[in-house]
Amino acid sequence: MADETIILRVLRYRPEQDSEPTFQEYEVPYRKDWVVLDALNWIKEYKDGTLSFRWSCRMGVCGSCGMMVNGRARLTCNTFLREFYPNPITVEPLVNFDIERDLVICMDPFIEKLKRVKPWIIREDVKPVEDGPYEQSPAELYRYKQFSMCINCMLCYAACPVVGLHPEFIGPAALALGIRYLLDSRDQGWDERMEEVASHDGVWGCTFVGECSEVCPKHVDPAAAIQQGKVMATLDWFKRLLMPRGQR
Amino acid sequence: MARSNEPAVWSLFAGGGALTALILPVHALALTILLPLGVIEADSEKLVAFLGHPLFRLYMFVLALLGLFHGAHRLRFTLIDLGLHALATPITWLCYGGATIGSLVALWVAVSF
Amino acid sequence: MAELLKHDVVIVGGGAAGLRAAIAVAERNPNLSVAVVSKIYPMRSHTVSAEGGAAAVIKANDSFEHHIYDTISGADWLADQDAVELFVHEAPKELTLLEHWGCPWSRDPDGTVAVRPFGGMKIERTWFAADKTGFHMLHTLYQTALRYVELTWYDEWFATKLLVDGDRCYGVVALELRTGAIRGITGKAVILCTGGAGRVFPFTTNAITKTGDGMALALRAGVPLKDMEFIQYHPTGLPGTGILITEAARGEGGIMVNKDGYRYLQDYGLGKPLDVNDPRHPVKRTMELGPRDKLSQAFVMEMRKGRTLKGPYGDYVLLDIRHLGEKKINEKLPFVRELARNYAGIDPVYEPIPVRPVVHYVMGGVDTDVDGRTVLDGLYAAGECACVSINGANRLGSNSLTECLVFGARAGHHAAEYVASAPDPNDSVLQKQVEEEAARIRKQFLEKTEGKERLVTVRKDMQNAMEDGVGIYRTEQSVQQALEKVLECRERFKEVYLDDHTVSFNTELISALELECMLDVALAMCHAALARRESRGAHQREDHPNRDDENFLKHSLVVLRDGQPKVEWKDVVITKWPPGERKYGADSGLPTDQK
Amino acid sequence: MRRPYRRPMPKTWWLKHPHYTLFMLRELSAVFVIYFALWTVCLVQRAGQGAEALSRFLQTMKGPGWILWHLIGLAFVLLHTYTWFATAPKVMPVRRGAEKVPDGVIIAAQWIVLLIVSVIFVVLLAATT
Repeated sequence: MADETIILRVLRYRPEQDSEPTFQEYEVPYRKDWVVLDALNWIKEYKDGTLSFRWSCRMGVCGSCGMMVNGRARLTCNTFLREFYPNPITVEPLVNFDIERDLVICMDPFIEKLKRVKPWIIREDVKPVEDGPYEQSPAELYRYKQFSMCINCMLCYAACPVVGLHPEFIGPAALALGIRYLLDSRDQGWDERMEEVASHDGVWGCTFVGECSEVCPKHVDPAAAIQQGKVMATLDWFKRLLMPRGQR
Repeated sequence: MARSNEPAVWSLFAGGGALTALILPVHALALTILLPLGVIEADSEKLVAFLGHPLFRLYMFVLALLGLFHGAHRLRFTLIDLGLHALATPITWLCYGGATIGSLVALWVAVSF
Repeated sequence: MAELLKHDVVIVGGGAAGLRAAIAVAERNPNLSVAVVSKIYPMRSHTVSAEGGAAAVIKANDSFEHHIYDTISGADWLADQDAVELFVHEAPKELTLLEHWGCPWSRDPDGTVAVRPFGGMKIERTWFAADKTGFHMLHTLYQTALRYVELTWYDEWFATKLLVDGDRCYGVVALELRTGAIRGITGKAVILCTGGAGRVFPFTTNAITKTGDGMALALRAGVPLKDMEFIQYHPTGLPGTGILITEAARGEGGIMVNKDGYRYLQDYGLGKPLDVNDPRHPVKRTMELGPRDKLSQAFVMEMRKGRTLKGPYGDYVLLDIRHLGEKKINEKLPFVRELARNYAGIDPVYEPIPVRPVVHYVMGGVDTDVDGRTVLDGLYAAGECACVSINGANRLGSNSLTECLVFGARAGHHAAEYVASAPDPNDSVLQKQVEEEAARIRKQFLEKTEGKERLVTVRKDMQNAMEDGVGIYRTEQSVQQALEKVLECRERFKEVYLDDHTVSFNTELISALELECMLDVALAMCHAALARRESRGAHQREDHPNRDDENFLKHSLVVLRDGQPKVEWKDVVITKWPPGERKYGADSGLPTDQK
Repeated sequence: MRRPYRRPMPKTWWLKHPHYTLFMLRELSAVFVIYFALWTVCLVQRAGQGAEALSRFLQTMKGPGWILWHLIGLAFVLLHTYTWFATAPKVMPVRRGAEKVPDGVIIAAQWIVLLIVSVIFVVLLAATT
């Protein structure tokens, strides 16, 4: 039992010495309650300290350990070895992102996209803090709650072919977040935010492959958010068409 | 970034998608398979009257308009996604242009019956 | 020679405290340039893992007085009462601000913010966003912070040293992970918001990142660490992984039983249990809603009596929430269900959850006043890495998220004022320090050609020494042993040889720098634990089992004098609440007609 | 130093996973939607030329090649219907207060409507001819 092992094929890329990524195989002890991240840590601690990857909370909420496991975008902290044993496991960095090193991807484009949807409450009138919280009924909360659950793990970007084909596409997580704020009863930033959400790079870039929602570990369902965003953008477009400026 | 005018075509796409999802299965089965095979027996004259009924002609036109725009919209994105990103603009013109021409032909057929 | 990266205020850490401080500076003075230096992307910060909620008085049945008393008695009277009073008064404002910024607080049917009870509370006052409160707060703060153009984000930069010129702090030396560049990031004020140090122990709820970096940086700069002997064990972590099962599970009515199905907490001065179907259950400040230190200590006693269950990851007891029913669990505790299913392999709707105490929080930290100021001008600290102190000997659940906001904001505001009058730094002095630090890191790690120690073995030995010697119960002898082992680990650390000698995203180097910090923090913990010869809150000395207000109603301060750690003392601020006996259960002064 | 590596997106990306392939097939259903729409225009146009022209047209359509082609088309149309109905609850979620109406209910409701519409279509066709 203790001697059982499993093979991890890990994509390596060290910018200081490699011209392109190559696979490296590691034999790792197999434990039923180990996740892929445990195996990677075992490699790093005992076999090869040069293997680089991100991780933090190891409980599926910080969103930093997303990788391609056997071709699927997964959080490695809740992907168990037992799902694959005794077959080898292939671990690669998330696709549709540049590789910084080994399993570490470059997050800059994602952060830029996040900013584009203005993920903050926009108010025309700011309520003084002394006047207490806004009221929001449970029903109003549930309108956007699901879309606020995104942990920015970016698995959806790796799953979305549109992100790969058109890097300028704002993408599932950021759009879902933009729509989360559009649906928030406390927000008044509709016009401002719609400029991005309803742009060509926004919801209209989506062809509804739907894979983003399949891989989402938090059931945010960004595909649903984006389709609802299309409906919202369409109603808005007709409203603007029918009503003269300034009277909306 | 500016808002896109995509809603103009997307609403036709969505309308077409909903209409065709609902009606095309029975439409295709009955008219393109069962009718020619004679499973649904039809007298030619009566059939002409049925197909020429203003309501059917209206239906034909709506189906053509929405169906063509639905199809054109999907075709446009599929072609681009298959690697023709560079040709996005001509593809867009071609797809919606085709749908517009098709719809006009349908309108002409419907009106000139 | 690389130019200094110049700003007005440098914030180290991108969790709740750091982001709140950043926003505070930007709001107070939009002309200031603020650097947010974080070793991970801010939304990965450990705030994200906080589950249960954040405390603030908001409901009509509550009062500031109650919150203050709960906090002070929970702290076993070691909290500074002026700080607690101020904290309690500012708490509602801060949580309201979060609400204005979009935090999806759970709501009552009338649209007001909902609250739930937590351990050690007389009245329920914990605001929550289901059981992902920390996650929602962190993302709300991060997203809100993104709108401020005054902020410059140094994401994935690891601060290795404070820049000090004369008697003032002027920034940090930081290593950019992706390039390996070591640069000086300067400002006239530095706010440390680097979080706790749970990773000093082997079994913790804490993320890998919680390695006490800010505490170590301050200690090395001559700033004292306060009350480092107080380590909070959370009573309900999953065996093996240490993943946290929130106190909210008990707040909603979950019960704890031993191997006989017996609610053992009744044997430990925590009151008498009510039937779970009794409408008055759960009773506040009683049984499962006692404070964390008492519950964790009760576990050890049960274990010694042989009444716990045995598992592959040690002894455990059971947290049972089955009687809440699937609907309530899904609505109020969805994350608990998700975590139990994923990592314990059980569905809490149908089976009780195996749990055991797990290192969760460091009550101690960088010694600050209520404005986050340290003894070093220009250096501030807030959040878990600081010790104001409001947590004393035992922090109450759901006070820490609020603490991050209240004191993050205060530190930010004060720093914004301070930089206006502080003298400019001498750039060449700072530049020299940056070069020295860069050279040290290169020499000690990257250019080293031999060494016989592996990082992981030193770290594990340190962690096990701390668990064995400075755990829930300690003695002079056990702490002394831990101290010797930690000192030995510090020696062995010099012999560590890394596999990775490259510069681009060298995570092994970061692990080494983190271990270096942890060794310093562990040392401080041992010294403080040795010096406090009494039992109070989370510090239980079996050789000194009673609280000793005469000699130890004081904060311990560990400070480096000539490189050697020394323990000094500082009086606790007592204003209106004279030290009394901590009472939980029926005699806790609880109204009997609770709803 | 930094030297980020960009991995190219293969042209055959849609063969990499069954979900992507299914997506491509779904999109290709559009070809048949277009086809059936145009076919219907032709049908009406023939009907406009009189009963005989219509009969000839239908006679041609009886050929096994045509029937097979239409059967394939029908399969794609059904794929379109299936996927379209499945996505409706995502695009237009229905809420009753804080509760979301389960996806299954919305999907089932659409199939019931389809059934009713289909029956009406066939009855009208059969009854008037």
